[in-house]
Amino acid sequence: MKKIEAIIKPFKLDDVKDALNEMGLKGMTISEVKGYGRQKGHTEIYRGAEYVVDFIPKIKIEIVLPADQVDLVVNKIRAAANTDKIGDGKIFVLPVERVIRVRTGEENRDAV
Amino acid sequence: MKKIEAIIKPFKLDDVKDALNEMGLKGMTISEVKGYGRQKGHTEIYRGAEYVVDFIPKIKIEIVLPADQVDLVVNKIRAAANTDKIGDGKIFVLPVERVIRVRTGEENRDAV
Amino acid sequence: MKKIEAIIKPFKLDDVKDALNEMGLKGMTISEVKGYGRQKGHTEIYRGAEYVVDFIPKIKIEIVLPADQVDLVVNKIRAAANTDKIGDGKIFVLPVERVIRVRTGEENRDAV
Amino acid sequence: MELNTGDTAFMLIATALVMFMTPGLALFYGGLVRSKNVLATIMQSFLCLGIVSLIWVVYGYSLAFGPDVGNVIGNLDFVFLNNVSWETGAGRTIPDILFCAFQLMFAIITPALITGAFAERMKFPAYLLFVAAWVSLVYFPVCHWVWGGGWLADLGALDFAGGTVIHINSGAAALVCAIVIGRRRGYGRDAIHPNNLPMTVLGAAILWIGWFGFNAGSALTAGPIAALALMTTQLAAGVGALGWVLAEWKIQGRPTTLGAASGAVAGLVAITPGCGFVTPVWAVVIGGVAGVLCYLGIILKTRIGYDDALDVVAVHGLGGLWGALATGVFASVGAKGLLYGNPHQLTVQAIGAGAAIVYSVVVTFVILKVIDAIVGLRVDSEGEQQGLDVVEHSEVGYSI
Amino acid sequence: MELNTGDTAFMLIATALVMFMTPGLALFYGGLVRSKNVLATIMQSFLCLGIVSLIWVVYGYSLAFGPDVGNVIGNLDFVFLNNVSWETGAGRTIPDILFCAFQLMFAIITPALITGAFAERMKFPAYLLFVAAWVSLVYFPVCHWVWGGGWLADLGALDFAGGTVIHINSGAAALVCAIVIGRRRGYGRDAIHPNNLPMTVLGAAILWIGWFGFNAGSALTAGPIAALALMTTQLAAGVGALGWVLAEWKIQGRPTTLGAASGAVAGLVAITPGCGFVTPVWAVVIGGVAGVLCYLGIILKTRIGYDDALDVVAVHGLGGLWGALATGVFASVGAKGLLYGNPHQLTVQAIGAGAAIVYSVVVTFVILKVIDAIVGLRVDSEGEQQGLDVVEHSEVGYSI
Amino acid sequence: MELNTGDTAFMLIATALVMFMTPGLALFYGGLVRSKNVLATIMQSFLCLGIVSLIWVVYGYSLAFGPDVGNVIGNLDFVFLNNVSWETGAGRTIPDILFCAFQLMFAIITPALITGAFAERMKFPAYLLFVAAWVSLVYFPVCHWVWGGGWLADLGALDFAGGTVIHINSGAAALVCAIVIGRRRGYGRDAIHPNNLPMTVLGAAILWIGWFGFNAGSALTAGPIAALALMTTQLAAGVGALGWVLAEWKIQGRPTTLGAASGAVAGLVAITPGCGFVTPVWAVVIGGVAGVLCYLGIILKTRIGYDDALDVVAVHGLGGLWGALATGVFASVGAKGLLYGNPHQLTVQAIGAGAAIVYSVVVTFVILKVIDAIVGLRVDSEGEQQGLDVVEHSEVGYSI
Ligand SMILES: Nc1ncnc2c1ncn2[C@@H]1O[C@H](COP(=O)(O)OP(=O)(O)O)[C@@H](O)[C@H]1O
Ligand SMILES: Nc1ncnc2c1ncn2[C@@H]1O[C@H](COP(=O)(O)OP(=O)(O)O)[C@@H](O)[C@H]1O
Ligand SMILES: Nc1ncnc2c1ncn2[C@@H]1O[C@H](COP(=O)(O)OP(=O)(O)O)[C@@H](O)[C@H]1O
Repeated sequence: MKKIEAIIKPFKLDDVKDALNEMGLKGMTISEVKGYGRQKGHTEIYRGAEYVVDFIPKIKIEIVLPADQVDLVVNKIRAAANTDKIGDGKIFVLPVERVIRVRTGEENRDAV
Repeated sequence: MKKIEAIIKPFKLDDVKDALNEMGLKGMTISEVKGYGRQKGHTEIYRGAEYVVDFIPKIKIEIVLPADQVDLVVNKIRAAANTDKIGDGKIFVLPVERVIRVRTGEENRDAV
Repeated sequence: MKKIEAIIKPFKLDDVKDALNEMGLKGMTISEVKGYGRQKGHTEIYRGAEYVVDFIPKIKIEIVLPADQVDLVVNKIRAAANTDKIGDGKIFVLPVERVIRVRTGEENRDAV
Repeated sequence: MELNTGDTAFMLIATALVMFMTPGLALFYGGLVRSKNVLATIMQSFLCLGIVSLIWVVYGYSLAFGPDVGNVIGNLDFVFLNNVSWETGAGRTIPDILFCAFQLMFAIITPALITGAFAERMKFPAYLLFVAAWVSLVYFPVCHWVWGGGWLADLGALDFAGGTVIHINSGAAALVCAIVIGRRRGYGRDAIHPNNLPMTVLGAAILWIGWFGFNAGSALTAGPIAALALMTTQLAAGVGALGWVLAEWKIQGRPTTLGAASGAVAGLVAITPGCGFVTPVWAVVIGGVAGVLCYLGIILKTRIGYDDALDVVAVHGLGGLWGALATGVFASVGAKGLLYGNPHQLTVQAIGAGAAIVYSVVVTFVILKVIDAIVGLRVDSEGEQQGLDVVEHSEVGYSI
Repeated sequence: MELNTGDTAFMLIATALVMFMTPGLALFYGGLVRSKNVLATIMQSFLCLGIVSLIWVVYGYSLAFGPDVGNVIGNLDFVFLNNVSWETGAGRTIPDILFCAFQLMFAIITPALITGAFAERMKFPAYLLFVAAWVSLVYFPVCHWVWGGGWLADLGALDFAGGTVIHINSGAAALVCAIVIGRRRGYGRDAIHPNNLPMTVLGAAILWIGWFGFNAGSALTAGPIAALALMTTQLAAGVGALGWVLAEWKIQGRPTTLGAASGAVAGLVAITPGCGFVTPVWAVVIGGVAGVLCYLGIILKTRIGYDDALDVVAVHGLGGLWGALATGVFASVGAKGLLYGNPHQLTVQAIGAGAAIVYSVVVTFVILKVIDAIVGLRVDSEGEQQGLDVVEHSEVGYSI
Repeated sequence: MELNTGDTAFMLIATALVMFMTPGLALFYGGLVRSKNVLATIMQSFLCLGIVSLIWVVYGYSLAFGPDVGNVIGNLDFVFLNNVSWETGAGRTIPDILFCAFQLMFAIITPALITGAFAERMKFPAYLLFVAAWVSLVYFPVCHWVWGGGWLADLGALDFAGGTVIHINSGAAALVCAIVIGRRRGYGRDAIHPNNLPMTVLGAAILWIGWFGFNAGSALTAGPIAALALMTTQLAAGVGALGWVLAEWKIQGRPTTLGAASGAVAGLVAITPGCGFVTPVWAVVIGGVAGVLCYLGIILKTRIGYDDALDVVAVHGLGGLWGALATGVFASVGAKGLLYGNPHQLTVQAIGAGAAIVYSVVVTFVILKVIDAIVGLRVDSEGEQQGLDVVEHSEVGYSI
């Protein structure tokens, strides 16, 4: 089993979700994160003082899935999340040793 | 060393924490995430328009621990988080290569 | 490729960021998490009732990078995040199999 | 009597201020629940502005202030506000319709106060029925007894601005509600924390300014007694806040912001019946004691174990009772209490309070049982888990 | 006439209350947008307090209330408030400067209302120009027609507190704004959720109390008519909230908190023109119908598909129109409507409403086109994505 | 004099409005700090309502307004409000107790203003002692000098509603506080961002409406001067907001919402001493200049480097000073300033301001040093890190 972690722009979440849905992938976990990278942040002003805010809101998507689906899903995510602008994000693939569904105790392929 | 990532229902957090505490496991990191899966979301209404909200609040628990404790902990989590309803969540086990305690520099088994 | 996950005290974020910046490492993703460990939480009072809050705000930093930079970065983070007090946090190193930049499709070393 | 523009100006604004208290209460209560119930809790106060306004026009004002029937209730002469003029009537220097509007605001906030007891678990239809039934069967009669020419007025009970009619009455009903509907899921085990304490402080501030309209406005004229009532109200509120904060500092080791806000409300409740009858120095005492007493009432509640979610019993019930009795002790302006040689007054105050409590407890109990039989009082366990906002209103409070 | 301290006291406070409505509106609107636009939205209401105050002193009051020129506009006798005394003038018992201040508050809130239509996408400089131009070219003339001795006053149009001048006028302008500026990015596809509904309820509460100053204050004296207006205002607001909530419960299966707040505002809008002319029972009808009608107006909007972001058209336009016509039907105090034997009044009301709509639509359209040509109306797509707070103001609303 | 119901009605409500300012300030300040200090900051304003109310009854009113002793302080005739009647006294048409209540509200907000200077780091016990000592040793004397028949009154200093007594006085004290307590940890390095700017705008709105009670109420009668003061207050606030926004747009390239709210407060501060003495056009000038000036004061602070956390010095100190001098220049109603042929007035204003500054600086310094010796002024570094809410009050502001 593998885990895909994708860091994307927040407004692309719906597109990515729809793309994955279409290919029948119906499970994922998302969280709000902040990214630091090449994409420039914005300036904030507070009573005469200015601050540059480097950390930019991003969405992290986590999907655990059988290894044979990784390529397909990575491509789908890339296609949906891409805007050709700096800051579109990254996809990481990590190994997963075991997957268990809490409710049934099913494992691995059956659990996702 | 291994890392357990468990996605559970928020109101089960205290039960899981207590169960792990009992067995002497005293370190973990949690975060608020949103899950998408078989469990149905709810409807929101805004001035005449209806939206289905698919993303459901979940808690993600991360525990890094020696490999030999994985089975025990996975079982404890399952037992405590299970409500026999769809959406109870998943447990993932990932390999970890190194663990360091910031304060002391201790590594691996000594660091958790 | 490897992934470093560091759990640190929130007010140390700027120091860590600056330290990594200096060594030329310019990409990371952070999130707000809550930690449970040896560090004691605080007490909250609500109309005569007292609760101990065990979960303490922490920042999780995630950095994906080539394996050969891991040691250096781990040391930098330790040096910057250390206050010699309980609760300074942990650093975990995990294996990563693939890294893809969404925008360009570049992989691994080129993608971070 | 002839219309006086000063009195009318004062009462117009006082009425507006008392209206403002109900959304103030909505925010006060809304800040104290978990964020999954913030809107449902706000709704349960806010919608009283609609339900009670409608009933008031149809028959409420008439039952409360219509010509007396047997010393217990008004007749139906004023249904649909027939015969309520916008000219001044007998014995008042303000238009009748303005008195009617002023009193409406009191009728609105009283059931809203009770909703704190059953917060975070009541079904919305049950809530609607409860407010309509309770205001009709409990509030209008008790209001008539005290202010509409009923038997408590005849007895000589002192209630300047509604200690008995509003606070003891709603506090007693709240106790019944808390017990009948039962504890919130996880009560006593899970930490049930306020979602937004700054909002609660804001609510307290709105209640405070509104209470000037409530208490000083109850003089119905812009004269010395209104001025006295405003001063005593301010002092009791301020010193109530201090009292609560110092008590919890002493007992729990920490002075809290919620304690300051709660203590101010406790002081306001306690001064309500006596605000126009006592001197400023006694207002300090009444407020200070209220702050400590209501705090202790909450500690006691935790020991006993009923789940009065937002502490209506301790703050309004206990605070109102203390205020009613204190009026019988300290009154010296326009009436005399125990300390000024009239122990009888204290007895009368106790009778008034006792009557309101007994009546309110019994009728509230019956109302709840009937509603439970018709639509059910409580959302199911899963709904309570998810929160009333999503389950009952399909909304969420914040997306910040 | 001689100064009356009661009337003056009342109008001083009424003026303060109407001022309070504009920040109330800022919070009402601010709670409804996404959190990335909360400050920009608040700013667009709040800054009207500055822009319009300045213009009012320079020439605004003079155009609206200066000696009449050709039945359509005031002359320049009052520029820089020359010749505006702090003593009482002819026909009023309050200082002239107080009347001027009271009217200023109306001029402030009217353009602020419109900003709801173009929320979440208007450029800040365009907003500034729009408010200055609109208040000068649309508000002052229409205000003069109705209240400054212009042709609608001569015709006998009834508008107690500004149904035509303020609500129909701003509602019509809002429709043009929504269409000219176009839909928000993602409108109809993405879920665009309110960021803070408790804040919206707070805003509604502030509007409500402010509206007592607005409506009752329009009597300009603390007498029977002010009292009547206060009562009808309360009833229409309360029953408006009920009406909306019941309608959506019936149609969508859920009663919402936002519905209660919106319904209260709808009721307040609808009673505005008739608050001093109708009896309480008709106020219940006007408010209840407004709640249902404005809700249906929003459903209709969704069908038609223009993006009036915060529903100014449905609530103020439609609600104001219903109120203006209802005044022509139900008026019985100081004037007679259709139901009381005077069908002519309904015609006059329709003419007044129609004139305001046509004038407002045309001039608003021209203003928008000119501003678009000069500075552009709309932020670019990327800026809209990021949110106006960061892009236009370099601020974020919350760091909680 | 005989009681006038119009004047009394006005002052009752004005008093209520001034009370409302202190929780308004709590929210204004509360929104500006980091969320870990939101409650402690609110508490430091809110609890002044308790502390000062209590002291006022015991000896405060007597020191400030009791029969004069040597032109510098009142005697003890009014302790426990003895001899303060609810009938009208000499020279006023409202009850004495109402005047006493109105003045109480001023005494409450003045120390609350100062708390902005030491926000996010003061110990709670030190705060309590500070407020009690400062109001006793600084506020009551200075208040007596100007309004209680002291030497500044004799000199002919103009201070309609408290520019010197309240704003210059608290601004000077704030400067001392900021310097003595020292900078916040991380000041100048870490970004210290507001947690809730909508709440700050709400606070500004409450301050604004309260200020009508504050300024117009200082006329003590519902007549032409109150009306003038209300108008000048509105104009200065509105144009102050505009002025600040335009200045920062010019200098920093962005107009901010916080700038609008701050500018409104700056305008309100600056018009306070002159609101009943200047004409509307000068109010526009006073407010507009205040907006720009106070903004520049903040830029200057950043350069100098003391940490006046919420900018009390720049807004209240500088704004108040400008207002006091401007009154000496532009006064024309009931008194004459430089521009109207009386340069002497400007000298008197400068003396008044100077005296207040010197006295406030010296006594505040001594008070702080004494408190520091007794309980310590500042929480330890770890506590500051964790935030005052948890450390001092065992609470958290939000669980959203
Ligand atoms: N080395 C890294 N490790 C973890 N996350 C990273 C890393 N580099 C970038 N990111 C994440 O990816 C996001 C986008 O990266 P950025 O450099 O801005 O642009 P791009 O995606 O076009 O390369 C960042 O905001 C951050 O969240
Ligand atoms: N493939 C997956 N990858 C990551 N997280 C998943 C995946 N599938 C489900 N989840 C997480 O598990 C939660 C529960 O899944 P769901 O399908 O609703 O029910 P069940 O746990 O009973 O299988 C989801 O809300 C989501 O957070
Ligand atoms: N076994 C673990 N797995 C995951 N996270 C852990 C684990 N143990 C500790 N942590 C995280 O590290 C933080 C610090 O741990 P703690 O035991 O308080 O002190 P120290 O870092 O000094 O060992 C915790 O708050 C938690 O977030």
